[in-house]
Amino acid sequence: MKIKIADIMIKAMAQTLADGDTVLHGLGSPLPAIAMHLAKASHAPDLVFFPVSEGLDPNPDRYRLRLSSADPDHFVGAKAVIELIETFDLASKGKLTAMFLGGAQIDSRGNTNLTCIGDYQRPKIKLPGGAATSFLTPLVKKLILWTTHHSKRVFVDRLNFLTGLGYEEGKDKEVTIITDKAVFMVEKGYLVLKSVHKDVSVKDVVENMSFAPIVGKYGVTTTPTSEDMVLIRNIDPDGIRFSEFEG
Amino acid sequence: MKIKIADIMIKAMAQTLADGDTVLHGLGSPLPAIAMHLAKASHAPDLVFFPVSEGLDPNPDRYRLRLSSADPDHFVGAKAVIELIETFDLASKGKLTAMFLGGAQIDSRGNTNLTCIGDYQRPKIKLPGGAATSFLTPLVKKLILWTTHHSKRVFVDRLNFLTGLGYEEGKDKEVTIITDKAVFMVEKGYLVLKSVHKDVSVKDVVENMSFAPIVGKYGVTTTPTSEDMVLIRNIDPDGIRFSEFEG
Amino acid sequence: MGVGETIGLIHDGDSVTLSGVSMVRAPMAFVKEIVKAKRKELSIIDREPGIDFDILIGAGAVKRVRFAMLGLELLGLAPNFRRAAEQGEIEYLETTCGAITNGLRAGAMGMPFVPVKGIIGTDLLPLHEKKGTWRVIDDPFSGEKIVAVKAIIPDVAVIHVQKADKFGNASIEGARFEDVYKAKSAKTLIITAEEIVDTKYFVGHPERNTIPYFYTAAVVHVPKGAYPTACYNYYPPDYGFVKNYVSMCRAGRFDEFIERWLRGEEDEN
Amino acid sequence: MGVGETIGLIHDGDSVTLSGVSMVRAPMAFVKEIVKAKRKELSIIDREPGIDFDILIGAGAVKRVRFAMLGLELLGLAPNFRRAAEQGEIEYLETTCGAITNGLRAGAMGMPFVPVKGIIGTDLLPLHEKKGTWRVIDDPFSGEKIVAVKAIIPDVAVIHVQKADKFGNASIEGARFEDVYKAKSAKTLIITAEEIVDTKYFVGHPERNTIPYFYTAAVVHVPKGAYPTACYNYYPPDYGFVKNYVSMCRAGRFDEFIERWLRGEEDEN
Repeated sequence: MKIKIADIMIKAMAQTLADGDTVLHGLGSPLPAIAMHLAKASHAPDLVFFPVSEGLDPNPDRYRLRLSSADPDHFVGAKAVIELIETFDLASKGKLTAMFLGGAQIDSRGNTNLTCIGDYQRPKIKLPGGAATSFLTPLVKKLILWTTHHSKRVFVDRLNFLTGLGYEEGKDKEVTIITDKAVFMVEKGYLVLKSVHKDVSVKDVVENMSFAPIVGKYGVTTTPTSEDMVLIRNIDPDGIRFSEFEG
Repeated sequence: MKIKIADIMIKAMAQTLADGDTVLHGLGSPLPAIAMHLAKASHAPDLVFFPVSEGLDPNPDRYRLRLSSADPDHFVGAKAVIELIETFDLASKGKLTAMFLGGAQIDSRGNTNLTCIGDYQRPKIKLPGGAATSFLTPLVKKLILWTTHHSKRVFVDRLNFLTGLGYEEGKDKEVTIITDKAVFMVEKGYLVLKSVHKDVSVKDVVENMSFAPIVGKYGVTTTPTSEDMVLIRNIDPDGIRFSEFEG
Repeated sequence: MGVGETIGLIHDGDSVTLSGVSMVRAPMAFVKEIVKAKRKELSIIDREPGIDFDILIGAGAVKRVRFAMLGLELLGLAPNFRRAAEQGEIEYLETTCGAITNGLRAGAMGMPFVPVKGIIGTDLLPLHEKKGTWRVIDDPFSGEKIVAVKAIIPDVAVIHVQKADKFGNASIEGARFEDVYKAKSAKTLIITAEEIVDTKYFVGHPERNTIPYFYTAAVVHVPKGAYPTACYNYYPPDYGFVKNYVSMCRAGRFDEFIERWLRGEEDEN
Repeated sequence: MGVGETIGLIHDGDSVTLSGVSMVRAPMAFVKEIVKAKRKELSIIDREPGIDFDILIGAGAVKRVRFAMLGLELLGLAPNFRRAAEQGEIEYLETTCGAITNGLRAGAMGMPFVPVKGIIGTDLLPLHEKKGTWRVIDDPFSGEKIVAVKAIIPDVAVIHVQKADKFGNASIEGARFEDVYKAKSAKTLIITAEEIVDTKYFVGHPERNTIPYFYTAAVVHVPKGAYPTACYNYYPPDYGFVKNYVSMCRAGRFDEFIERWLRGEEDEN
């Protein structure tokens, strides 16, 4: 079986996490959920895994990805219920270290829009909404944003609505952006290219953004090992991780 | 077995409660605890009984009064844990209808001191403290105060410390004071004698107070029936209800 | 008592919150009753609702919606919500999970508001300041700016649970989301339950009692009451149902869906 | 790990809160270690403590005490607390249950303060305004005056529970009081447990897990760790012990009590 872009993104997501991180993923988050399993199974065994399905540290041996990230099947065998609000309490105390969030629009500082395309009052497209974005983006130390549609439509000069805060001056906050083409970090308020995925050109990365990221020294995004792929496929035998890339 | 003052006070306490009342008792509250059982077993079957031991609606058939009102024996067989703070949340929402509180000093408006005799900073006697008094006295609709030492020392002109609020103008709040001699209510800011206990004279009531209560039409405090006494003795076979009268 | 008999507890114009998130433990049987009874002008409030809110919006029961996210996750945008929002058919107020959960918890705790961190600097803040739901205040101790989130006190909460006794002691198994806070903040609480158990089920196991009886106005036995959303320990979400719903909506066949659904023809078995 | 090995987590001058109320589930074995280790200048904080706080005060470990009620219920006033307060040997700040519980809960919730009803008009208010623990503010929505209670974040919480696993997942059985909030607000959490269970005890019974492992700095197996206070499902309070304590204190024999207690001669068996 071929390693796909989804798998590369999952590996990149997993690499943002360190041992001991306390990490939350929300609804509609198949890639982050797998990435959290991957990190915990490899370099971050003491990662504290908060799924939106509220069963603390789900057991990878019985976890199977579903179309809803809150599917109660993810709760089976849980040793504790962690209500979402409890992870928010941790965030307020500075004890939720990492969060994965999407971005329908992302600007050069890692700010995001998940609210609407066009005007809020009479939008061209009413998006589902930012979920925890406005609340959590100022509170976590590691903010990992992702998009499966690296394009000028996503990487915009100016957001239609500021749902989430990316870079914040003077704050101990690491903002990583993982797309279907590349990995960026926000440094001193600028989007810096960190790596491009295998078989993707820098030209392809840069030309599909409405603003120019900083391109200096960058690498090739780490490709998952065969061991990683065993875990990814065990967690997601049905290939649900690919559905985000459609449409 | 003789009916004692404790039993008369319990009956009077029970009579302040109506069906559907939601009632809390705190630590060191043997008489209120029995009174709540008595009310629920007789005229107030739908009384919601919140004991400081946190087991909702304790079962009278297995409840035996102990020297601590929080004795976990009172929890056995509970169908829900109601953390004390949850009863406080109810109080904040106006849904805790009644509370029993003591008073080391009580003034003519039903204000109480449970904090200190003498100055707060260097007290003559440091009392145990008001517990929930300062918080709850402004919030409950029925405030039932009790003292087992009806005396000039308790009924004072001026409190050394204002721990709890009695009468509050314009508020829908019923303040009842039950002593080892009589029952009072606070009406329009004045202590009004409602009844004296069997074998107690009004003179005895009035002369043992530092201020004059309003004495108009009053009755004799209802004496517990033999049925009441069966319940009281079942709840308290060891006579713990009498210990408050010592010393 | 049948689920239809409790519908009188909800009135046109009420604010209503429902249990669950997304495709998990929404009180769908009750949603059906709301549609049947043609309730109007409801204000519906939830953290991350899905098909429950989308159906209510499509059926014309809703005046106003407040949510942090309203969609169908990998199955797409919520079709009726999206259309109604884009065409100005409903009022909506987007919020953020940390604010709506804390607003409901403030309601449950009897606090008029709570201070919530984060949020400042986002475009949600001026929207809510204008609506009067949030205010930036100074922390009286540190002097720092913080968002005061006003307590959310819905007129009605409908909470679907796994087990309840006839008095309304209710047991949520698995994820609870904000359901306990919703139950305790709402003025009227309706419990729908997969199973009615004897009170003995709770005696000696008080930790099972997530919502004690004195909060509950009505309890109704509704097996499969969350279907097509999931009920932990009872049934999974029916993703096929939701996919079919989205297809029918996209094909302009929402009315047909509703007719069939009200007649029970969309439900499995 | 023995209970004595965790004493290094408490330092002179720390603020400390202990589990339980009155004669129920106080972490007495740990209190003994504090006395043995001669910790000094502690700030001790609890809603309705009893003999635990009285012993610490008598032993000279305490600089400051914050409490809503500190006594021995029907067994009388707390003798050391009373003497120390009356003779100016300690600082004390009386609070009210609704404020201290909400202060601890605010700490657990990560809120800098919470608005608490009641209290206004009592003599506690000016005391706390002076200390900087409470402030009267205007509700930004209604304009009404309300007391903002500053979050209480103890340096250390010591919570005695019935069961815990070696990772620190802990199960409080029966009454919880504020113990869950204490555990979640404190900077360092020490769990002492009657029994160490396998993690399997919680799997499939997540409702048993009242304090999940990631809050816990240390967990120690201490059978009878609450004695002479009670531990639900394990043992009742030993009222005789407390009566004897009071008699010895009244007779000026507290030092003798402490010596015997540290040697284990006051404990039953």
